[in-house]
Parts: sequence; structure tokens; C-alpha cells
Amino acid sequence: MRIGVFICHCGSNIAGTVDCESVAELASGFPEVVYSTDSMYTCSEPGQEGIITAIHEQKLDGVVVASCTPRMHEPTFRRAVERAGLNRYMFEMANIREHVSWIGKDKEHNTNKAADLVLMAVEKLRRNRPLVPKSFETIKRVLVIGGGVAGIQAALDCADGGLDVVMVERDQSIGGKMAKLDKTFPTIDCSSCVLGPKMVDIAQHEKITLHTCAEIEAVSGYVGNFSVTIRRRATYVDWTKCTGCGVCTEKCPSKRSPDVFNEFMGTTTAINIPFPQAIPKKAAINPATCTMIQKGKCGVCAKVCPVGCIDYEQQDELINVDVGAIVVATGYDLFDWHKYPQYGEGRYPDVITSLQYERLLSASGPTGGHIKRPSDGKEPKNVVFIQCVGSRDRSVDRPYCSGFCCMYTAKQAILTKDHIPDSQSYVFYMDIRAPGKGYDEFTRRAMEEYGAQYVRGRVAMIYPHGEQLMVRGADTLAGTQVEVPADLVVLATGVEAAQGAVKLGETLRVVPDQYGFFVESHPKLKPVETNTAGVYLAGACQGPKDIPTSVGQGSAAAAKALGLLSKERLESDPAVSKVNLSRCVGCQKCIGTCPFGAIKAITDRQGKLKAEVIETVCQGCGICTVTCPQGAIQLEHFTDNQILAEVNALCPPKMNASFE
Amino acid sequence: MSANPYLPDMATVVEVIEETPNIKSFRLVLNDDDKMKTFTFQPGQVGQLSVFGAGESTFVINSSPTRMDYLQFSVMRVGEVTTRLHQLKPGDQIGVRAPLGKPFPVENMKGKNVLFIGGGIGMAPLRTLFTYMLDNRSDFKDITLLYGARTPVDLTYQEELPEWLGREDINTVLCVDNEYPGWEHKVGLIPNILLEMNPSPENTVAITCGPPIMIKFTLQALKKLGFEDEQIITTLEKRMKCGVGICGRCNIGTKYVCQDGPVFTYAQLKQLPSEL
Amino acid sequence: MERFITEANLQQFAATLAGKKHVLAPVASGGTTCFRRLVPGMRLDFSRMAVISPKDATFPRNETLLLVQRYVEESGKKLELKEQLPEGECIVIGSRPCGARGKLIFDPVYETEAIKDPYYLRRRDNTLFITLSCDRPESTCFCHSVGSNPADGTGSDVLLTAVEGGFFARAITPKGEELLADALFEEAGTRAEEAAAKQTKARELMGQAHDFSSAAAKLLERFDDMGFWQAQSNKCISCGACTYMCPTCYCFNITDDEAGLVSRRLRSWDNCMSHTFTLEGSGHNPRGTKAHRLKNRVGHKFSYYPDLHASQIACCGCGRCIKQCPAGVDIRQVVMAAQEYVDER
Amino acid sequence: MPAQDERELRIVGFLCNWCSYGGADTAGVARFTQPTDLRIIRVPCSGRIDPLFVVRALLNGADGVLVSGCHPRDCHYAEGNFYARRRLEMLKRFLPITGIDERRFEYTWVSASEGQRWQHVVTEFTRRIHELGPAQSFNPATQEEWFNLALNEASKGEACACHGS
Amino acid sequence: MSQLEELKAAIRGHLDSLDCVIGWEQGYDPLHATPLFIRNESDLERLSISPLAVHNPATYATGFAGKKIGMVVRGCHSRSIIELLNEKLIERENVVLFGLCCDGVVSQRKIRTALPADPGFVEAVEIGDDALHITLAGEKTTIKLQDVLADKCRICAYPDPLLADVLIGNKHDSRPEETLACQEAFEAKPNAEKFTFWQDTMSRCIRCYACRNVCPMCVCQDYCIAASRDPLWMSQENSPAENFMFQMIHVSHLTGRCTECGECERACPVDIPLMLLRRYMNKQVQEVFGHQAGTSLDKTPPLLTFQVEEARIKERDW
Repeated sequence: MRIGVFICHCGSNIAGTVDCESVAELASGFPEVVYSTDSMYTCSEPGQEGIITAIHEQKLDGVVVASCTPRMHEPTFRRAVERAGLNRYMFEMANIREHVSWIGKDKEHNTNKAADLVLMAVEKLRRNRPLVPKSFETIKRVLVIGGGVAGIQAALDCADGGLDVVMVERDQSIGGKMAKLDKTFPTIDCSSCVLGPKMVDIAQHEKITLHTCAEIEAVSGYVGNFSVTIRRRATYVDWTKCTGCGVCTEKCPSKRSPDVFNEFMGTTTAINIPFPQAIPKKAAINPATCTMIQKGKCGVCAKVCPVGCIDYEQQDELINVDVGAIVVATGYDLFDWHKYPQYGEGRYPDVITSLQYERLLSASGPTGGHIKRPSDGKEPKNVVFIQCVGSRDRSVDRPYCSGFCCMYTAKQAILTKDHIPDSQSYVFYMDIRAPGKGYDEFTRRAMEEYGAQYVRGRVAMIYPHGEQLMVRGADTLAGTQVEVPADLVVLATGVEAAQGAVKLGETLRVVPDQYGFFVESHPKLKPVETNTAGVYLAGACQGPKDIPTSVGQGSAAAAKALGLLSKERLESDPAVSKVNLSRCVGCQKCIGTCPFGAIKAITDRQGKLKAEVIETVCQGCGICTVTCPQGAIQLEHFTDNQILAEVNALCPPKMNASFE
Repeated sequence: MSANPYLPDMATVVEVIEETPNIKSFRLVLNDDDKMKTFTFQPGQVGQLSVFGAGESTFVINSSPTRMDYLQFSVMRVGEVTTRLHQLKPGDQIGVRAPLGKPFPVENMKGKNVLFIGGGIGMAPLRTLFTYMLDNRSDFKDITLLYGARTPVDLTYQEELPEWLGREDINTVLCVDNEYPGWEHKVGLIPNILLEMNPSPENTVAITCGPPIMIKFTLQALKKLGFEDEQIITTLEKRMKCGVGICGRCNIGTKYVCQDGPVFTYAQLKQLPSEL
Repeated sequence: MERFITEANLQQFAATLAGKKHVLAPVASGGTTCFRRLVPGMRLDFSRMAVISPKDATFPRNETLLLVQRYVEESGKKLELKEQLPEGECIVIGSRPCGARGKLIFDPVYETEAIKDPYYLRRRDNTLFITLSCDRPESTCFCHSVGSNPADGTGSDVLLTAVEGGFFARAITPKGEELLADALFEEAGTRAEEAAAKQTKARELMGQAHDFSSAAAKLLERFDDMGFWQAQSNKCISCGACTYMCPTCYCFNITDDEAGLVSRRLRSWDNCMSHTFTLEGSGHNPRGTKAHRLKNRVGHKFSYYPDLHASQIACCGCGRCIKQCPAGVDIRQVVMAAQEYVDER
Repeated sequence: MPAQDERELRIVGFLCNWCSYGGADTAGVARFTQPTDLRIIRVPCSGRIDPLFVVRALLNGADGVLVSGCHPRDCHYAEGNFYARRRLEMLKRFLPITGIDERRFEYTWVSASEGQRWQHVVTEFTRRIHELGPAQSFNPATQEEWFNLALNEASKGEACACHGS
Repeated sequence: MSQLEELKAAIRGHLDSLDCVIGWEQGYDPLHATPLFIRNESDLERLSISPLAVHNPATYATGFAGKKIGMVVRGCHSRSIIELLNEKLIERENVVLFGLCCDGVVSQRKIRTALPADPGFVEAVEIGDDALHITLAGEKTTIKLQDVLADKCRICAYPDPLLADVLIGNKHDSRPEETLACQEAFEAKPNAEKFTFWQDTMSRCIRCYACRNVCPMCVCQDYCIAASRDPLWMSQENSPAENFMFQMIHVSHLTGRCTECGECERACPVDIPLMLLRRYMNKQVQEVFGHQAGTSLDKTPPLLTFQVEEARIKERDW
């Protein structure tokens, strides 16, 4: 091999504390180094040209650059050697700036260390080999999991961008949490007026296929070529015929179904359309409460249906679809506040969640938009809001802030005053977090214009007090105990990961964090990517988010998917694991430890089991290489021999064979 | 060779020829001028090439003793040593231990027809003898070469093929396994082409070398054509270390391929225990 | 020349030699007796036959054949080869007749008309063997069946025989006589007879010798009978204990090591029972199973080698391969099975 | 600047590309001064670090080996450091039986943002290795060392009733 | 019916359906046994199950891949089989296990050390209830079995097979926990002494790889990284450091997989006390993962899996 070494001064950044000329001179004596030089700025245009010229003139087949961190300029230099006709993997970098000149002051030690790092790079390079990426076609279709506002935005953006979209929603209608809200902060505009048209767009967009009452059963394949199986639950209604006329829901005699859409504030019919603006506006039967399905008697809906779409025998349906990218927008669920003994654990009907309160405020809600407390239907005068129920509390393993409760509590306090002008709201809070545009002003309006009483402190207990509830808590600013009589207590329940997120994560090979929120690829620079290429995150499934942020992420995820699938073909990184079939004994240990399912068992011509890497799925972590006792599966570009060469360069084995 | 049979002579690579995507030919000149001038060998003999730090490997000397400007070795990239060999460039230093082993029985072939049948890299040992015969053309009667590879790019010695095809005094037939655009020669497996050519065994020696599966069927074809075991010559390949009959791994029964081979007649091979 | 030496004086003699020269002797350590380089202060252990043979003296487990130094000059990079021929004398004290004789198997291979292995020859010519004859042959001993006996002096320079109070010593070569000139050796007196009686008794204890003369042909007959070899090799675990213990196994490997600008060509003992021994670059292995490999090992010793080298069996009968085999493979049984094989077809 | 004395010791670091190598970069960018003994080998993931690399380095004469990866749960490849943690913990626990001081090997987690922590880790580890001093070579380096070893009581294993005699 | 006869009868019943049954017979002399591959009635007649029969038949199990075989297994051998099953290296339907409730086997090394010199020609061995009576050149020597019991048997927690299709003998009541004094004494030594011990001990190693090839869990078979050039982990140099490197490779690959059958130490021709390393590693595995290889079916070796929260791995703070 003929290796060229280039030592960068980086102005005085390196040369200030490293004798670059000496390093270059030492390097000229390293194995297979035929050319060694130092330059002022190797990454600059003339610096790169110098490398290219040397490759041509010296017939180099490998290049080492000693300069800054490879995390900075490795791609730059790889492109440079590629321009000179070398394979990009015939290049190594020694980091003598961040790891040497910037952290050590002794020039002699630094110079020695720099030379060692160059030697390591040379020894590794000697074992490098050209690697060529494989290219493959992509499927121009995106799967969006979750039909909340984030998913809706992602789906519309993808579809407008020309991609086919398949949207999968677990509930009967899309719309998510936002569809249940009455008004939104800080503008107090009507939630369903904002969301409704987007939901309709989903239903009408020719590029979007919507599956509700559906969940992801299995996912296989890799970026650009996923194969997805969707399970659509039986609705017992043929949706190709159902017109959403609602006759069945009027006549249904079984009215014991929990009203999910209204947050269990009351019950509804066994056959039901969850809310007037539902998309798709189709009826579905809750089999748990349908007398026909449970006992075989009734059949009223089938009789009254004008189009004959009721089918009590309907089965779950499995739908297979191939997609090139996946957007996960599965949202969040509310913390189960019953874990707190101080709020009565559900004994007091007039302690409700903030989302239930939204339904009470909503004109389409169970009370028609009149605030009536659950116990006796009376209009409450004193409403106590308690913040941070299941947020910022280690005792219930929810140490994180849910982010938007401060804002909606302020909104609800304002709306309470709008609905009941002679009411008084009290808000128990820990801190007010209002960092968004117009947010702080909004909370101040709640206090200053709408007279909400903010009490900084935790609530110790709630107990019945005649027809009222007594809320006892601390006022930490006043340093006193306070007791506030309440007609209604609203808990600002925190956000937690959607039910089933962990299981979905396993299916998608997206890791949930310890609370079940999906982990993004990089917290700053790759907030919507995941570590599985081609799978993106949008909205609260990644962590608590308010509406504008969720929408923004929906668009961001869509942009990523559009960017990815705008390429006709994708190239896979060739620095992936490779099986030496003659060494593989087929023990399959690597298959078990691969986090990406990138290794499969094959049978060779002699009928022996062997491992095979699916190059496009392999992410290049190297767990398998360490797992394999024979060293039969090697991570290219980080093979055992390459790493051992570096070890041996640093700690040379002694060559004294015989002692005796 | 030096008194120490393990001590390689140093040589310089003077030319590297990329024969196929994974075969390169190396032309070497011994650093010691006197040694180079007095170096003698016979077609079929082998040499051990050293890449210090990686090790040694055995290759046939495939230049002809009649053309002593350099020694040529063709190397297919399969393992550590061959990978390191493939990185060599003109001017690089290399160790050589040669000649080793027994040559082709050239004397016995004089005055006879000679039929060469080479497959892939198996052409290397044949090339030596073939070139030698071209340089001593009058000593031999009809010379026929059947040379095949999987695809056209897998044919080695592309530089020389036009000359071989063009010469009036030899019959050169090339073949590849399947049709390829632009391929104007035979298509098919070597044993089948051989049967098609139907050479007469009369006063003929057949020399064949190639991958084991090709050898197996070529031998069958030759027998079918009426060749006697004594008329068929082939070369064997074994893992070797010392190259001088000591280290003990290349034996088949009492025969050491590095010393008694690599050239064997089919008749000799049949005498050996079956352990190939 | 015949002399006598007390055990204490022999220990003394060895210690003095060890101060001046490279002495290999059986030393007990960690519950096992092995040949090691004697360091003054160590005691020789004569009570047991050393587990590893004294082969190391003439054929060390490792030896550097060449060192290659690369260095940079004005004119470019240069390579320098340095031949590493062994220097100095070695004395083996306390080998058994089988071990001393075993090295003779090397000679026809390592020294021929055409090829002379300078490493081996130098060591062989600079090594003396002071051998102790056996008086308690073991179940695994069969030197008498391969042309030797428990008091065979072939290959030794001095033969010791344990007698009352010490050892009777007989010089076999002139170099041996020089050794016996040391003042620690005394007059032998009548101990020659005592020694002779002990030697005879030892030979008698070994009983009837087995006749291996038909083995060469019989083993070849069985060459293609893989069923036979599979049955014989069932319990073999393909390790190298037999070959590395063996005084006559002479196969080796050559590998290069590299550290920066220096590389080394190393010769090390190799083991024909291992898969890698004959594994070819293409992945093909002519001896792919342990049955193939056992066949070659046994065949080499009892058939191919005798065929090439004057009917000499390449085995000294020390029995180490039997005794140390983790699975109890008995080479005598394998050869006899071939000899006694009756083709029932 | 070596940690304590003038002589540098040989400390090998294995760092995952995504977190710890970045952490070391961050420390460099912030000019957090560190001892110079450590040389870093970059690997994609701590899951790529075979404990045998560490053993190889120690047997080759390294005075210390430091491994660092992403904090548990933060692995770029989701699970690499979980495997690494098990493998490396077993190595660390195993070293005492070999007589190699287990303090010569350490593994830890440093994220790409933890420049200061990296400085602390390197400084502390280098200090520790300097306190331990140069490691003994497993192969005796001279004939004299060899003789001493051969005569050493401990080498005969006599204190071990089962294995010495 | 004696245990041997009972066993023979059991094997006889399966012989037709199996490629072979692995047991033991007398070896080159009455003091030594050797593995026996039973294929017919006359092979069966030679079967021996004395305490001299030490070899672990599981060593051969993977070599019979695809064939159906039987094995006579003691407690520790059954652990090897279970581990092989857990790692899917053999298939349950392909092995028939004839379990022996085991009272322990001998250590040949201990027998050897119990005798003042090489024993010479062994004429006969009579195995009593608690002693071996050995006839050497006409002279009779008696060695107490207890004195030459293999170390692994002295502390054996699983004398009865944990998995068997046929069980011969009487199951043991719980055995008192016994610890190996020499192991503990060695572990307690200062580092310098342990280091010196291994340096010198490893200088004896000739790298015959008997320890590896006899190990039932070494399934790399012919592709061990100790002899490969790609990857190139080790030089062929037979120096203490390289020899120890191999032992480190072996220990590392056996982490959480070693079933403590003791074959490596038994097979070592130069008596390197490899079990010092194995037992120590196994103890660590037990402490950290609560795992003992081969003691129950369907357990994954601990290094092939993980837990997000490792209860017993303590983060060392800086």
C-alpha cells in the first residue's frame, strides 16, 4: 500500500502546541507511508487540492489526515479523496486538535501523542478496504400512525407533496385529543373550527387512505421498503355502505356504553358515531355492550338501517401495505390521577380531569356547553383547579413537566368566568410555565382580568364539606395553610405516553424512554428522526407538546419523509456487518443480539445454517461482531483486525519468542 | 536458492498487470543481479512469495524460462497474503523462494502433439509451458490451447490472447460459460467444448489445470476421447508452508506435493491414496 | 567410559552446568513434571517421566526464522532480512531413552541431499543428551515394539541407570566422555552389573513386543475405508496434545508477526490433528474431518514415513500420546485394528 | 502533561463515536486541559467493544484501559451499551483472579455534551494509573526476570493445596 | 439388578433407534477409562460406569448434528446438555439421556500425586465402596476415594442429572455446601502473587488446545479465533502472554455458559488449574446475574441479553 499522511496546523490551533513538522517527519517512517507533509489548513480548498495532487503524483491508495475531529471534517476529506479517484473508505483521520492540541499544554507530550494517533490511523488504514454502497428503490408511500393533529398535519403535507399516505387510527374517528377540546389557548378560538376542515381534508384527499379502528400488527423491511400489516377491528358495520345518517344510534336500546369521546362523562349507545364532526362519519358497534352480539337478541339497528349496512358477523381484517417511510404520531394519554390518595381516589364525583372539564365546556359535550357539576347537575360557583397532577412528581414516577397544563388551566379559568360570570376560580400551582408566544400574557389575563386566584402550593387533601368539597393546601408564598371550599375541582392531569407505545416501539424498532415516550435520534439536531432509518416522530409521542409544536413536528416529519422519498433510489451505508460464511458455524447468537433484526438465518448449499446480514437494515453498531465467538461476522470498517491494529500500534507486542 | 532454504531472496516488483477483477500478475526481478542472471527453472516449478508481516504463499512461476527479463506470478485474491500482494505496486520489495517443486516433463513431450486445457486461474501454470513451447516451436508437433473462464472478464492474459489467437502455428480456442454481448468465441463448459473439438489422442499429451470440478469432468472427457492415464498431466494445489518437504501438511500418503509435485500425470495420481 | 554419581552430586552437577549453559531437565512444578530450562536452585525430578518430551532442545516450540526490519533512508524505504540462526550449546539431563532417540526421526527429513534445515542442524549438533534408562515401564510404554528398549542409548551421549545410592553412568559418545570427566563422577566399581540387571528386569517387565511390520501395508489398505477411520477417531477431540507431547512429531507452521516496522517469521509446532493444518485458501480442506486427520497421523508414523525412510517407524514408543490424550485414544490400538482388520465383504 | 510525574504511561481509551468521542471533542472545544497519556480509539458503539480488546491491550503492556460509551438508554443503536455494560462488568470483576489490578481498567458513560465530565474522568483515571505505576509485563522481559520468576515460590503454587505439590 | 445392569438394559432398549450411545469403557489400563461409542450388543458389554469414567459425553454432542444419539450423563454432564439445548446447538428430540446419579469421579492427577512416582505397569484395579485398590507390578496399593475425588465433585451441587430420559441410581438428598479451600486461598492472594503464578503457569502451556476441544461449550469447532489470521487476535508465539490471551478468550466466550464440568482442567496435559479461572468467573456471573449455566431449560446466557435496569451492576461514580 502507498499511504499519504497530511498533518494540519489548523492555523495555530494545532501548531501552537504540537510540532506538526516533527509529526510529519515521524510519520514518513511509519509502515507503508510514502508521502508525509504538513499544511496550514488541510480542510481549505488548497489543502484539499494538495491531497488530490499527492494522490495522483504519489500514486497513493490511502490517505491519513491528522487535524480536527472526524465528527467535523471526515465527510469533507472523504469527498476529497473520492474526487481523486480513491474509495472514500481508504481514508482515516487522526484527531490531533480536540484530543491533543486543545487539551494538553506540553508541546513534547502533545507531539508524541499526535504521532501515536497518526500511527494508529496508519495501522488501521492498512487494513481498510474499499467499500461500495448498495442502492435500492424506494416505495413512494408513507404510513402515518395516529390521527391526531400531528398525524393529520404530517399526512396532509405528505399527500400534498405527492406521496401516497396510509393513515392508521386506533379510535373510531381521527381528531385525537384536539377534537375534544372546547377552545384553544392563547387565542380562545374554537378547537373544532380549526381542526375540522383538516379532518375533512384527510377524508377527501385522493392520496390519503384512512383506516380507523385500526392498529399496527407487524412491520418488517427497512427504510424505503417497509412492509406493514394493519389490523382493522370489526366495527360490525359495513362502512362502504354506511352513510352516517345516525338512525341506528337513535333507535339503539342499549345505552350502557361508556362514552369514550366525552371522557366517560355519561354513557352512550352500543352503536354509535362518537361526535357530529367525526371522520369518518360512520357508525360502529361496541361489541361489549351490544345485546345482539352478546346475547343474540335485539337486531334493532339492522332493522332500522336504511342501507342495510349492519353486519353482526364481521371479523377483524388484516391489511398489508408497503410503504417507504413511517411517521409515528401516536400522541399521549392522561395520567391516571386515582393513584393520588389526597384527591379522593375517585370517591368524589365533583373531582374531574381537565379534559372532562373541556367536554363540560364544549357546546357539543354531554351538557350542551353548560357547566354542570356531575354530582347534582348544579352550576358551580367556586371552581378549584389543581395543577401538576402527575407532573413534576417523583413520588408517582412522573418527574417531567407536562408542559401545557399551566396554559390550559388558565384558559379554563377564563372560560369558567365567561360561562359563569359570578364564579370564582382558584388555581393551586407549583410554578407557572408559559414560555410560548403570548403565553405569559395569557396567564396574566387569567389572573388580572378574570380574577383567578393563584395559590402557589400543593394540595394536601380534599374532603367533603356539606354539598361542597373542601380543598386544603399550602400557600407557600404566604407560608400558611389554606382551605378553599369548592363546588367543582378540576385536576390538571399530566401527560403520559400513549397506551401501547412500548409495544408499538418494539414493532417499529423505535426505543421508548423510561416513561414510554419515543426517543428521537438526536435531542437537538434530529428531533423528529429515530434510530431506525425511515421512521419519524411527530407530536406528543416523543414527549409532551402543545398544539402548535405538534403541528410543527407533523410538518417536520413530513418534510423528512418527502426528502427521503424524493430520491428514486437510496444508498445503504456499506460500513455494515458482513458474514464470513466459511467461518460461520450457524450458532445464531448474532441474530439474538442484533437490535435491528438485521441478521437472518439462511441455509447454505450443504444444508448448513449460516447467518446473513440484511445490509439495508444493518445500522453498523457492531454488537454482533462482539457476540460472535468465531469472529465470523465482522463490522466493515471497524473489523477486529482494524481495531486490533490500533491497539497493537499503541501497545506494540513484544517480539521475544523464547525465554527458556 | 540460499543455503538456508527458508531465507527468501529479495526482489523488486517491476510491473503489475490487472488481469481480472481479482487476479493480478506480478513481474519481479531479483535484487541481486548475479542471482537474477544465473536463475534457472523449468516450466511448472513454483515459488513462495513473501509479504513480510503477512506471510508466504505458493504460486507457479508462469513466465517462461526462455524469457528471463523477469519472473511472473499470477495471484488471485483470496486471503491475507494475496490481499497484501494485491496492494503491491512497482518498486515495492518482496521475498521470493524459488524454484521449488518438480517441473512438467518437457523432454517427454518433444515430438508430440500437445493439448492444453486451462480453466480460470488454472491457466497460470499452463502459460509457462505454453510460452516455452512457442519459443521452441519446432520441438513440438501440433499445439492446441483450450482456455475457458466463467465470463469474458475472468480470462487472464488478455494482453497475449490476440497473439495466441493470431498465430498460424497453434490452435487457440477460447470459451466462456454463457453468452455475453460482443463475445465471438465458444460458449459452453470446457469439458463439453473439448468433446466438441474431438482431439485425437494419437501421439498427444494433454495438460490440464483449473478448479477441481472442471478437472474432474475434463478427465472424464479425456478418457472418453481415448486418452490414456499416462497421456494426461495436471498440477495439484495444497496448503504449503515450508515448500521443501519438511513441514508435513501437503502430503498425500508418501508424496509431498511441494517436493514431488505439483505436476503429476493422471497415472501417478491414480497410484496415490485418494486425498485431494 | 563407565562412572558413578550420587543423586546429590548429580543435582549439583546439573546446577553447575546450568550456571554456564542452557540445560533442559525435568522439573516438578504445579503438580506436573516438565522439561524446563534449569535455573540454578531448581531440583531435577527423576521420579516421573516428563509430560512434555525434550523435543524443545532440538526443535523448540517456537523459533524465529527471520526478522525483517524496514527502515527509511534518503532514497526511500528499505527492507533488511536478518537470519536468526540459533547459537549456543544445550544439554538435556534426565531424558528417557525414547525421548533422546525420538529426535533421530527428524534427521532424514531435515537433512537431505538437497535441503538442509540449518536451524535444526545447528541445534542438533550443539545438544548433548544425558539420558536416564527406565526401570519402571508403564502401561503406555511400547518402545520395545518400535525397535528400542528401556535402556537404549541411541541418540544419547550419556546413559544413566539408577542404582543403589545414585546413578551408574556410561558414556556413549566422545562428548559424553568429556561430561563424565567431571570430578563429581566417581569410579563405577561393580555397579555395571547392578545396572545391567536393572535394565534386563525393566525389559522383562515390558513383556512381549508387538510386531508392527505389517502395519505400513495394512494402513494403506484401509486408506479409503472412511468407516474404519471414523470408528477409530470417534473419541478423538482433534486437540494437539498427542502431537505436541510427541518426541518424533516434526511438523511445523510458519507465521508472520508484525509490530510496526519490524516483522518476524516464526516457526512453531503445528498439529496435524487440527482442521487448520491443511485448510486451503479457497476453504477446501483435503483433511476436513478428524477421521481424515487421525488417518494421516497414524499413517504418517506407521506407513508413509517407514516407506520413505528404510522401514523406520516414526514413533519412539514413549506412550505420551496415549497417556496424555484427554479422550484416551491409543495409537497402538488403532494400528493393531488396521493390522488385524478382516475384510468381511 | 501527564498526571503526576514526567513519564507518560500508556493508557488506551475505547470511545463510542456518538457520545463519548463527542464528549471528548466537547472537552477539547472548551479547552478543558487533560493529562496527555490517553490515546483514544474510536468505535461506532460501546457494543462494538469486545472485552478481549481490553485484555489484548493489557497483555500487550498497556498501563490502563478506559472504555466510555453513551449513558444507558442513550445508545445511538438503542441497545449497544446495555450489552457493553454486561460484558465489561464481567471483565472488570474477572480481572482480580488474573492478578492484573482491576483498577487498571474502567468503564463509564459520558455523553457528547459532558465535556467537563470527560475532563474529570480522564484526569481521575490518569491519576489512578500513575498511582498504580507502570504495569508489569506478562512476558518476562529479560532472562534475569525469567530466572527470578522460575524460582519464585508463588509461581510453584505451593500455597494452593490442590494445585501445587 | 446392579446399576450397571439396569443402565445396560435401558440402553439396549434404545440401541436400535440411535446412531450410538456414548458411555465409557476401560482404557489403556485398568486405572483409566475412555469414552465408548456403543453401537451394538458387544460394545454394550464393555460399558463401565465406575468413578474412573470421567469424560463428559456432551463434548461430542454437537459433532453428531442431525443424528440421534444417546448419552450416559452424570449431573454435571447434564448441565452441559441443558446449556447446549438452551443455545439451540443441539435438539432435544435428537438426544436420549441416560442419567446417572453420581457419587463423584476421580481426578487422575490426584491419583498420580498420591503415588510416589510413576506407577509403572498397572495390572489391576479394584473399586471398593470408598477406596481404590491398585495392583502395580504385583504390589497392591490402596487409595481412599475421598482423597482422589475430583475437585468439582467435592463441591458438586448437582450430583443428579437435571435432565434425563432414564434415571439410574438413587437421587441424593441435599448436599452440604462445601467450598474449595484452595480456590478461596488463591482468590485471597495479593495481585502480585496471582500474577506471578499465571506468568509461570502459562509458560508451561504448549497451546495444544485440549482445554478448548474437550470443552462441551466450545462450539466454534474448527474456527476458533486463536488460530485464525482474520481476525488475528493472537500470535502463534508460545509465550506466557499469548498463552494467557488464549485462556482469556476461552473464559470470555464461556462467560455465563460454563457448566463447570471441569473437562478443561482434566484434559490439560500440563495440569494448568484452569478451573481457578472458571469458578471465579462463574461466581461473578452468579452474583451479578443470578445465573448458573445449564441448571434450567430456556435460559438465555446472560451476555446475550440485558436488562435496562441492572439490579446488581453498580455504577462507579467519578
